[in-house]
Amino acid sequence: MSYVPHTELERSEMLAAIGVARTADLFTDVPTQVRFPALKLPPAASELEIMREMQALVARNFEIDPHLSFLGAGTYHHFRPAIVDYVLSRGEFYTSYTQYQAEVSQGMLQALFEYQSMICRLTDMDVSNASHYDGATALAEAALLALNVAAGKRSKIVLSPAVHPQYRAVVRTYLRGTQAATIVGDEDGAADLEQLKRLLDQNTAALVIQNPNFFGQCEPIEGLAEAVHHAGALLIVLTDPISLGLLRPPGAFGADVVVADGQCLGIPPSFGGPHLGIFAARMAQVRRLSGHLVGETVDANDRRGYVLTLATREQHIRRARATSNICTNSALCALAAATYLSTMGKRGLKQAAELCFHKSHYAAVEIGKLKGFEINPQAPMKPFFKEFVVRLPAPVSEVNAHLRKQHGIIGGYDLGRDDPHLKDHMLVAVTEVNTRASIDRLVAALGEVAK
Amino acid sequence: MSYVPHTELERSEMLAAIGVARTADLFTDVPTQVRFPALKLPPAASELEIMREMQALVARNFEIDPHLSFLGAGTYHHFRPAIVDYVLSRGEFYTSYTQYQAEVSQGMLQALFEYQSMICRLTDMDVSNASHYDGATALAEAALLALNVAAGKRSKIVLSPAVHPQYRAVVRTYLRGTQAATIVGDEDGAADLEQLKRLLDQNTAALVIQNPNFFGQCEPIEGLAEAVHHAGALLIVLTDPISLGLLRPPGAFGADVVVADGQCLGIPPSFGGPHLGIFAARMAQVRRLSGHLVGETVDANDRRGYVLTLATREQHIRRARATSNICTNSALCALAAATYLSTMGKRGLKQAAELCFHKSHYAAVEIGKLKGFEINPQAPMKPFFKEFVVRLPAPVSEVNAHLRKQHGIIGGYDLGRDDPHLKDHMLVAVTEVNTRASIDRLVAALGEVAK
Amino acid sequence: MIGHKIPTVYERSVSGRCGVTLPALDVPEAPLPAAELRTDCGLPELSQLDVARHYLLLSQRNFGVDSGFYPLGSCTMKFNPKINEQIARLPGFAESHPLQDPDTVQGNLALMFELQQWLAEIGGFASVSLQPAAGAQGEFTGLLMMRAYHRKRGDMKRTRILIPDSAHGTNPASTTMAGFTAVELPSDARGNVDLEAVRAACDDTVAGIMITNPNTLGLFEEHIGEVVRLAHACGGLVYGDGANMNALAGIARPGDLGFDVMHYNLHKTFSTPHGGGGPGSGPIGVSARLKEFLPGPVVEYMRDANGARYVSAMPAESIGQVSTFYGNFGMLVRAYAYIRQQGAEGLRKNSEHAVLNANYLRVKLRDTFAVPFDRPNMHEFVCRGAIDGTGVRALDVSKRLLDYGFHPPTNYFPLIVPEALMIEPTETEAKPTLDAFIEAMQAIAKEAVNDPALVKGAPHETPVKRLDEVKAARELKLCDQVKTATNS
Amino acid sequence: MIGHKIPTVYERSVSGRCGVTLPALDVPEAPLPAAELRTDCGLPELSQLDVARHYLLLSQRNFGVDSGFYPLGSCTMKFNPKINEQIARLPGFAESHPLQDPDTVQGNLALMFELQQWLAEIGGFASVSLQPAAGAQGEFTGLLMMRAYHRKRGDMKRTRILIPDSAHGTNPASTTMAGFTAVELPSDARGNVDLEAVRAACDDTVAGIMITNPNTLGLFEEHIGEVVRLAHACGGLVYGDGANMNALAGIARPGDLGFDVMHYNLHKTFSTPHGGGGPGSGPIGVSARLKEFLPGPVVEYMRDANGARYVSAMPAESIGQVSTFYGNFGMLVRAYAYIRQQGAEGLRKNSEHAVLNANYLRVKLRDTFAVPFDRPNMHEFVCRGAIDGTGVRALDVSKRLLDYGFHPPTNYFPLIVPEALMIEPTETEAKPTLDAFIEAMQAIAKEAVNDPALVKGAPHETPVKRLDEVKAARELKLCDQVKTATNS
Ligand SMILES: Cc1ncc(COP(=O)(O)O)c(C=O)c1O
Ligand SMILES: Cc1ncc(COP(=O)(O)O)c(C=O)c1O
Repeated sequence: MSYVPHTELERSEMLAAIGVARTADLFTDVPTQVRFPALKLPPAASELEIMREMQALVARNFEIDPHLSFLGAGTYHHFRPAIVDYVLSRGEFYTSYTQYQAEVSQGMLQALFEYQSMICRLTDMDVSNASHYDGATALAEAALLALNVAAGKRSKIVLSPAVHPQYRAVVRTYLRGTQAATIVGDEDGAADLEQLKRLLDQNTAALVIQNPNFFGQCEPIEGLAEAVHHAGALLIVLTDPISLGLLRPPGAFGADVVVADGQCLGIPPSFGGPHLGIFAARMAQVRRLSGHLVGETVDANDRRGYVLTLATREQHIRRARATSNICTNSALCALAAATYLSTMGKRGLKQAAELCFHKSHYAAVEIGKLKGFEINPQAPMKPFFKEFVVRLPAPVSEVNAHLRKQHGIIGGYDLGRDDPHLKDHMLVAVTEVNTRASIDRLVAALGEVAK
Repeated sequence: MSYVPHTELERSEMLAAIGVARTADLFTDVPTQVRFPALKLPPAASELEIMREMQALVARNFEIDPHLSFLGAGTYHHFRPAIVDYVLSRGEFYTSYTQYQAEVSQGMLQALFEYQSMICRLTDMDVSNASHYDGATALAEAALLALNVAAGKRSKIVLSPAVHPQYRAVVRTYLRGTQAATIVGDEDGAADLEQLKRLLDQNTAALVIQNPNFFGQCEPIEGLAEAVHHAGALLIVLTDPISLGLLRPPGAFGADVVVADGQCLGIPPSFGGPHLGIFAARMAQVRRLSGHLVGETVDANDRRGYVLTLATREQHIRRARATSNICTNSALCALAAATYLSTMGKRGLKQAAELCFHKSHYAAVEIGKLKGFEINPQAPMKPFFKEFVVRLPAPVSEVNAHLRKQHGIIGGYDLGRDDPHLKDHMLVAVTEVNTRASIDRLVAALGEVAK
Repeated sequence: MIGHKIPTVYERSVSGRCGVTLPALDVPEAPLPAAELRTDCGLPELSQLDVARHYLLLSQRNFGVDSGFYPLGSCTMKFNPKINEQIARLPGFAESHPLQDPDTVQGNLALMFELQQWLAEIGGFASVSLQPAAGAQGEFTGLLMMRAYHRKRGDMKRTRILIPDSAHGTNPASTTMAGFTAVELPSDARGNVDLEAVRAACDDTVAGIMITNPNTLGLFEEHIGEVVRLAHACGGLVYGDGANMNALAGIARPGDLGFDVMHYNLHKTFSTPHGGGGPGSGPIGVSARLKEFLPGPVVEYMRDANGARYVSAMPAESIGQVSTFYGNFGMLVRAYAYIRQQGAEGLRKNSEHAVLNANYLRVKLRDTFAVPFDRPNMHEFVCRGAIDGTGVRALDVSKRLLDYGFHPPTNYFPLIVPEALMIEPTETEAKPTLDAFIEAMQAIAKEAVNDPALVKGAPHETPVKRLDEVKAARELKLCDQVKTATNS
Repeated sequence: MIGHKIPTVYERSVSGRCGVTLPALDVPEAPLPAAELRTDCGLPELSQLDVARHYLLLSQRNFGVDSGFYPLGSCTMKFNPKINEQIARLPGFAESHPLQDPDTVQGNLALMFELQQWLAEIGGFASVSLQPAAGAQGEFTGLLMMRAYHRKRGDMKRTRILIPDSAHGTNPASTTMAGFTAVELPSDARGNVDLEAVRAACDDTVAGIMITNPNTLGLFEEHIGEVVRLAHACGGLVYGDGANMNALAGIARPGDLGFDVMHYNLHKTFSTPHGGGGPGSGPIGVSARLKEFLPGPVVEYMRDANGARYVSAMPAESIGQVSTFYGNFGMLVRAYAYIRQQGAEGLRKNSEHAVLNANYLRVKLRDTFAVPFDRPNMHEFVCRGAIDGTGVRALDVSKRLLDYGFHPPTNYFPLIVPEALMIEPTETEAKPTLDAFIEAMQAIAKEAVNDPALVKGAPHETPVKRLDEVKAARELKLCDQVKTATNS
């Protein structure tokens, strides 16, 4: 299906206006030896054919039934109100570019301003950018911000081992270019906050934690910010936005930067992307933020309006000295999150968070009753939110294969993939989409592998 | 999921303004003995639950794969460009009512005006209404129009037996109220146009034919209109809009009214509805048409604009003497058809029609080679468009069960349902969505039941 | 934008352009029947991008419930839940074919069966058919059933249908189509159908009465019991126009009031979108004595040697089909999903709040816009829209509302109230919206006094100003271009 | 409408309102951790209808490709096929979880594998990773790979990256992030990077050169072969900024020109929508010597005792992950569907017509708006937007274009052309649209002479007029309401 609209006649009129005979003649600057390669690609498909082909392709996936999935670990099946996709499907939104012409971009600008506002309230922070690629890159940019604040005087990032392993990997990749920077703290997978605090020193730019952490547990954050600030470092907190419907926001316990992946806010899992990087900070850092910021102002007639602001931080103005190289971000996902948050509202988000809490606890209690299964063996006393660890009486891959093949259930995440000490440990996620019946089915299915 | 937004506070403020204590007090006019019945309905479902439940319900249907379906007989799987649903999903369109306030309805009015224009061109008629419920009701209204034209002087409708049986049934229902009217012609399922012509007389208000007819065949329409007009009657033609990409339009051979079901124009089968009633006529009948008409005009500043016009025909003005009782119509389906027709355009529709033609002929030839199968036994010489009749060596229901259970194929329509003479005859539809591979699969599967 | 006029698809058309690619022909060509061919089907030629832009721009010049408050009386412009749109598009529903073997569409049939049951329960009827495509077709269907009922009993002389003068135009129009004569009944001083007139009209030529309750004034008929009794006493039947069922669902069942037959407008009470005029759906419910006359197919649940399943069936004395196949199934899906989301409590809550909103508007507006029948109303009410002494008429007020971002109420209906504005807020509107509307109405009333030309010249902020309807009807341009010679 | 300002979600918020109902709790309540709770999460409270209207009205104040011509240079605002949106929403793709067992997502992995192959084929590279989320991240990734490559060879002193002064801002910004120093190279009189400057800069501290070809002037680098040779000769690598690949697909392969590494912007060349700023996708292609440094996971096809299947793998010397999971898979689906619909011929046709359209605009506009480097261009060109002697600047012309219903070109970039207007029509625009744009530009040039205030005061027809950017930056209001005490 070609989307080139030109008719023969138009083409020849245009070529005549330009003064060349054929379209091929427009490419004389291209060295002849490489010009017009014969690409080996499948032949063009019509719309009818491509849909049929894609349906065949998608049929090669196991068809996941969200309420029978207990896989989380950073990407979740949460409730997505239909209105979110209704909004996202508006052509004026999704076919637009960044809001360089504010007068015809007030729709997206206001929506992003409101997104920023809701993120600030949810995290209890002063300022939010208009989105980052995803949670992991937002975290990496937060680490860079901390190093930037330290202005070369501090080069150590203390990174909790209870931060999502892929996020830790991305932070490491991002710091590869920052020669002096070192990352410590996560060498020992079992290190707790007390141990991490001991690593804080004059060379520390930031402490990075996740709360609820990768294992779903609430960290004992009392006094943490004070300790970090006392060392002159920043506290960076990676969080779960759904949990903030119920749990104390990082801003309230002194975080300097709060980052999160916003996929849970109305965005489909989509095999891991596109997701949404949430990035919120204190006003003190506003000029060091990466990404777009939308600000309120007035027009020539004193009417309220919105613009991209503080562009002097950004690459297209500041170039080599920009706070970040980010250009394209995840605006449409921010719009999804804004729609989601305004639809759910104060009560809806709280209720969703409560459902996650109670259902995951029900699942944990029931699984814990099975012989050979242990819940949160490493930290049985920590409160948890929607995910918990189960030590299984058999390898995770075997258990998951059984769940899937015999029961159509997608089991939890195999923690042994990242940490050999956690062999036979599974991270189970339970959200508001899992019904009691589906939890009971999981428990019964696990019972079949109980020892 | 309740869509009532009221907060407690608002409710009490409003009740106070009205001067009643509780909402229940608003219903004192309702006799107490019937007030507030306890309805036996399932409890309310949330959005998450309703989607899950509907998915479970839909899973109780056999999942039809359009390219493996050969069932037509009035409802078809044709190609529907994705852009059609994009347009239909615009809230401004689908959440609006009839265009009583033209100044804020120019979008739909212009789209409907363009729909009328495209239907006129496609059928080669002078005027089209803005939609009827479906093809069958459009046909029934056409018959009423013919009786209306005859103004009590003619009461006979000659109805071809080769008109879709359900359409004939609907015409009969609609004429139940028109005391004097009689319907003749379709008593003998095998009656051809020559026989029907012989029924034309001074009491005949209209001859109604379908072309291509219910069996997919082109009727020998040469001289037909002349004969009908000579008898002082109207020629009403039910047609297939897709066929008009390729075949001579009814307007060109003298039809007075052209009706059709527009489902094939970008509308999903949806178990038979909502579909689209197409209704086009000669200018002479414009004041007798049923349904809305959109006309072009100018505004107070002489700018072009569109309005509903000739409303004096309609029930809300003319009441008991209206040309029809129709109020709600099928506007959104007309919008779908307009989007479809403007996307397909002159070339696209022709190509679709050609594909239907060639693929159905390929299927007919291949099936005709099977032992015990005969193609169009009643009319082997008539050209056909996208459907054809096959006499099977076994009962249609058995063959279809075999096709479905062994091959996932939905076979054709069992003509014996309507006409015992056509026992073991199947009406097979082939469109551009059926691939050669799927046709070959059908042929091979039929081969398994060949004698 | 300066280029104000949106060109039509024909004005955008360029010869040789095409918006789609179809699959290449993968079978041998068959010889085309030369005599039957045309060369040009007359469609415009656009690119897909042209089409996308065209309809996007057009849509922005259209006002829907999602654009703003739409208190169009009698039309029940409530929120159309987005989830229902997703559900109706599930391929299992959307791709299903009406002539498939019933065993392969048990999901569809189960849905229809339950919806029949639910509607019967809500309306207090013995049985329901989902066939009719809209309210007016429901009326026509119901009247044909009444006709068949009387005929079946050999009672051939019942040719008249009594209809209050406040009735919607479809009532008399359907009556004529069904072969009856419509007899208009006056309304009384309280906005009810005049009981004496009913009494006087009832005789053995009366096939039945068609009554809308609450009526189009938004008022519950205070003598409904007596009206029904009178109709029945003379051998007639009672038809209920269910367009206003959104005031009664969960509040009272027409069947319990003695109605024999009623249509439901799924596109009003049960939130299926109006689609710019349609499609809708107008199922019909009946009391036991009319059950066998229902149009078919209806869905039945059957249990036999082959197991339990849903089947479609034709009632014994059916008046026949009124449309092809199963009615507007796509709308049934949405209505099913809606009722399932509401439950009994939700339906009652909806009615209560529709009535609450309408009464709130009435008491807040009545000092500015007189309410001729000023008593507690149901889901809507009718006021006078003209502003005395200013020359400003209901139409002007309506047009001025457009400038304030509101869709106007229904104008000049019901006919018994001069300068009528018929206001139906629906239950999905919240108080701040109603308050803003009240403010706008009051502001317009002031403008009418201070600057009547402003109001009479309205709207000022819409893409076009008032349109010349006389010219449209007189010069009749119904088609973009004259028929061309190429077109055959 | 008179009520002009669209209230924010917080202004619409009413305490106690809620837009959703969630399922009731169906398990026993667990004790909540009291110390960890908050009482108010600070979100606004709206009905679902409020939300629908809010975003519908906002959308109508936003301009997309579907609203009109959008010749925003360097951004490739082409038509976004609607079918691709449907495909990406197929539940099998949308609901799939990145941590599922690879055996359960063979469809996804097959798609990624083929897309890797196709992109490699189109760009002339040995291997591709789909990880990067956008072009800028692709750059950063590529630079990290170049760094790793040199280090692997023990070549630690290469700290400099050469970048032409016409480059996009992300190039130097990414360079800094990757730990290099950006060295700016001047352009020559024909709009090429100055060959002498390249020659002079090349030494053993050069890690590589970052080059955009065609460059941001829309010009094919005339000495590209020599530039690549020089970079390679001094031991450096060549990074290609693939943002302009939409001019080259099917025309020339950067790999064939000697490029070592390049990112693709799927949201430009391969039609995935820009979404109001993102998400995009920036896969990276490399020559054989960089293959092992690619970020992972990449998808490989494997055949062993357990049969043939797709697996995800980490290249041996991988720089690591640059984002979680598999990159922006949803965008990969759309790009896959797009390439599959184009085929080799279609891709070439697209490039040809993008270039045809841009040259047509150039020759038609150059007499009115001077083109500093006036030679045959590729997919875009840059002209001077100021109108001499009138005080009208490129920005004013841009703003006035809004009144004509067009989105303006990119302003003031590239930096080397003063008063730059960078115009990229893309191939999906037809001649009538280009002609209308030419007419508008010429009309504005006349207006600038006859009525400069009109142009300098533009836009006049937009929902807001020019906005006070200084106030926005000085008074910094980035959040709707001050933090409230309740908020913890
Ligand atoms: C009172 C009343 N009766 C009947 C109808 C006709 O219903 P429909 O438009 O569904 O045919 C309407 C529609 O507005 C109505 O308001
Ligand atoms: C030439 C050029 N390089 C790089 C980029 C950055 O790409 P992205 O926005 O995908 O990060 C852009 C985007 O506009 C560009 O035009």
